[in-house]
Amino acid sequence: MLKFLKKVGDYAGEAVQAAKYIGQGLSVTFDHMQRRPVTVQYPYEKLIPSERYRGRIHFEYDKCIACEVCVRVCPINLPVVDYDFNKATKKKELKSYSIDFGVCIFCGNCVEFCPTNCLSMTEEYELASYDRHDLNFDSVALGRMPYKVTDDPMVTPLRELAYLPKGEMDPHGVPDGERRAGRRPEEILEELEGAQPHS
Amino acid sequence: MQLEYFLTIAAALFCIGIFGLVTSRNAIRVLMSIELMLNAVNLNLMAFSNYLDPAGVRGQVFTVFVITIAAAEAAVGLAIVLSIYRNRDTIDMEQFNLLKW
Amino acid sequence: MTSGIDLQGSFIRALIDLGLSPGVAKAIWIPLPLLLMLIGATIGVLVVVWLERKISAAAQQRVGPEFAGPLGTLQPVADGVKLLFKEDIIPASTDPWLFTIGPALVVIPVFLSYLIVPFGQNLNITNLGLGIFLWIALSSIAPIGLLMSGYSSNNKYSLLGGLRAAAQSISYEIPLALAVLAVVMMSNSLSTVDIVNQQTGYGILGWNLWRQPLGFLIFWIAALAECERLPFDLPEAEEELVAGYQTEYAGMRFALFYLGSYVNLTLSALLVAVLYLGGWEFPISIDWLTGLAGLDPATPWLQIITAALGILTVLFKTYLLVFLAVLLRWTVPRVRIDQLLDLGWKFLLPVALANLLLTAGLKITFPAFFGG
Amino acid sequence: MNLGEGVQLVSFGLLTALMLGSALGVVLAQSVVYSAFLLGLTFTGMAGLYLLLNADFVAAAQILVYVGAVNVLILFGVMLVNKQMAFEKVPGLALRQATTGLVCAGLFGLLTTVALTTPWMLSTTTPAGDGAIVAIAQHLFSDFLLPFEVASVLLLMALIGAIVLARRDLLMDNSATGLSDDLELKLPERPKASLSSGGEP
Repeated sequence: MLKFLKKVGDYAGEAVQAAKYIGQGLSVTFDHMQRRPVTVQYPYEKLIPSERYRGRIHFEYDKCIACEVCVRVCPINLPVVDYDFNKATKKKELKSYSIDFGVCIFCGNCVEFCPTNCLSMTEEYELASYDRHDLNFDSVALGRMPYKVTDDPMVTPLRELAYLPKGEMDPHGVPDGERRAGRRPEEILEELEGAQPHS
Repeated sequence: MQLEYFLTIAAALFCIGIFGLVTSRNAIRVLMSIELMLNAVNLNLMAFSNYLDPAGVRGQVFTVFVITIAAAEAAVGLAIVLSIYRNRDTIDMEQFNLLKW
Repeated sequence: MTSGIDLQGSFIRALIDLGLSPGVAKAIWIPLPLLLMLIGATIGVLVVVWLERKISAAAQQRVGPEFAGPLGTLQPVADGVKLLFKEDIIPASTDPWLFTIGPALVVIPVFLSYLIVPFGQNLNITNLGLGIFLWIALSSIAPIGLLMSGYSSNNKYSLLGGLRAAAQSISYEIPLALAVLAVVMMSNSLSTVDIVNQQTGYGILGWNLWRQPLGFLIFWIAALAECERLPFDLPEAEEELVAGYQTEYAGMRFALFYLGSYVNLTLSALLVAVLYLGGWEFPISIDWLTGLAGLDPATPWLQIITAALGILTVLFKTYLLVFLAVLLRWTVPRVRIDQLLDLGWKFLLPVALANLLLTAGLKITFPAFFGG
Repeated sequence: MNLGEGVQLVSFGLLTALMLGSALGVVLAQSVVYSAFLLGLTFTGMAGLYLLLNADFVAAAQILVYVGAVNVLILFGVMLVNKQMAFEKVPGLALRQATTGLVCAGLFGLLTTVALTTPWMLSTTTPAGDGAIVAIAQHLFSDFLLPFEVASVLLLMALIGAIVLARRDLLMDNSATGLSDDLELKLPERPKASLSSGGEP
């Protein structure tokens, strides 16, 4: 009997505990309601990608020496490099170059390893198309200059949280020239150089 | 609107129930037929309650009892049908001859 | 206790004064409250849908609907219009009759249940003696419609969803009815008006919430489960069952399910307000206030103010409860089906029975506080 | 005849047609699922007839218990044993059905004659109406107390019996040690797969 009563008591205790936890959860949810919404009204407003953003890859045809390093460092050997070997000059001549962005994982290895810097990351991320074969960019498509969010007259560019001025939480209505919080990369670089002038 | 109308309807429902009870080969339909018969009886009780004993409502009390029993009957009946189905893999009334020699 | 404003009486009297016979006057009156309630319920649903989307958005640090109308208030209307104009699809190997009747069977009982919701002493469609029992009876029809649409969709997810919905509905009907029974026992009447009247007179202190805290919790949990709201939305759990019994539905038929679920939520919140939160009773007793001000409660303008305040109070309580339901939705994770049935049969049912026994005991011991 | 009586008569006719039609459907429909849904319609029509007989409490109870519980239970049963199969042919089935039909028709005739010829002692007191709930409760706790208690015991028995019957067989091996203090009703159930394979352990 006593054992049974203890069981009932334990069960009731657990029920109360559960109710307490649900109450705590409710208070957390309720607390979220007074936070600032993080919504970006996408087609009308766009976030400015950061400097290191790894978007669509830009390719400069004339710089390429068809060394195929990009293919070797690519995790899936994605870039397609087509060249002829010119016997006279003993150099490879690039015929075509393409990357399929439906398969690319945007790891940036090819950009990192390219000996002539003919590959670079852009801040372009809107690659949607009606046909997945359109995602296979040839050297012409890869060579197009990326569009910039800040240049589009239809779009209100918004700064990301890390790029807002000090104390500012809402990207709306922040003037363009306003300085971001913290030091800029070039300032850090300058400081470093100033600290070690001999190296 | 007379007592006889309701009694006739109840009789018709009862006869439909009996017909279904005897002719159905699906065990679940037999259960449904039993429910129909119980409902016919209920209708009789309610009609008598309204026309012969409107103040005492004894017929209604009895109907409440019948509804209670019908719920119990349906639960047990379905449990039996389910266990027969598990054992014999059919719900054909003609195949339920376990107790026949 | 004021009888409050009597719309029906004054309307019929006005028509009789116009030279109509009493029978005709009554016949003209009958459809009016029904129509009003239908419109009211639909508008209530629009408001609830908007609130749900806005509160959900706020809880997730989003904005929510914003462009359709001021603050997105027209968004539910836009949704409804979209569903109305969508193509009416009946998938090939379904059973077209059952497929069509199913959603209607889910919605109609819910709307019928509005018959018994009181907004004031005389501000309801009918003051049935059957009252709250009618709601319990009507709400038990819905699982048939769910089973019907689940079966007729000819889709395993639909069938599983329908069976789950029926099992859940039946399991939680019992604690729900037991919780209601405890309230009914205290007020000696099934009529919703009597239940509210029994709570009036002492402002917030007289509400059933203080006398039936356990019953309130049981009722609210069971009502959420009956509405298939989120901690208990297993019949349409999208991670496991695609959309349960709604999987094959589109357009108008889907809109019926959608409407039904939100009307049901509003109705449950209304009934919680009526059963446990004093219905149209203001937190401070109006009778006491008017007595303090030395006003006659029969003054016409005072009666109108009281009636309007009553309606507003009911609505405020209802939407507060809806708010709580939405908040719960984003707080509590979905339970598993066995946990759901465990909660219903092994926790709520014994607790509801104990609550009923306790109420009966208290009623005999303290008849003054627990309705002699 | 005034307005109210006309409405009553029309709704009586409609409800009767609905109820008898769906009852016939229950018995004659080809698919069991249809008959199960039609059964719900029959129950609803019956509740409507109860309303016409001034018994709104019993009508609501009818909806709650029959439509909400019994019919859903039957539907569950139909869907749990949902096996598409044609029954084996049995000789003389048509003859049996015809005989049953005749007997039923005869029984209907008999019952109708009795109902129509018996001089009923109609009471003229006004029906209890809304007071019926109170009257029923008073009956239940005074002169019908014993049946009430017996019915509750029966319901409990039916509840336990239905669970025991419908449950899969229990594996009793580990309970053979005898009744200990901690014995809970947590005996492991035999998994369903071993049942369908037909092997007896």
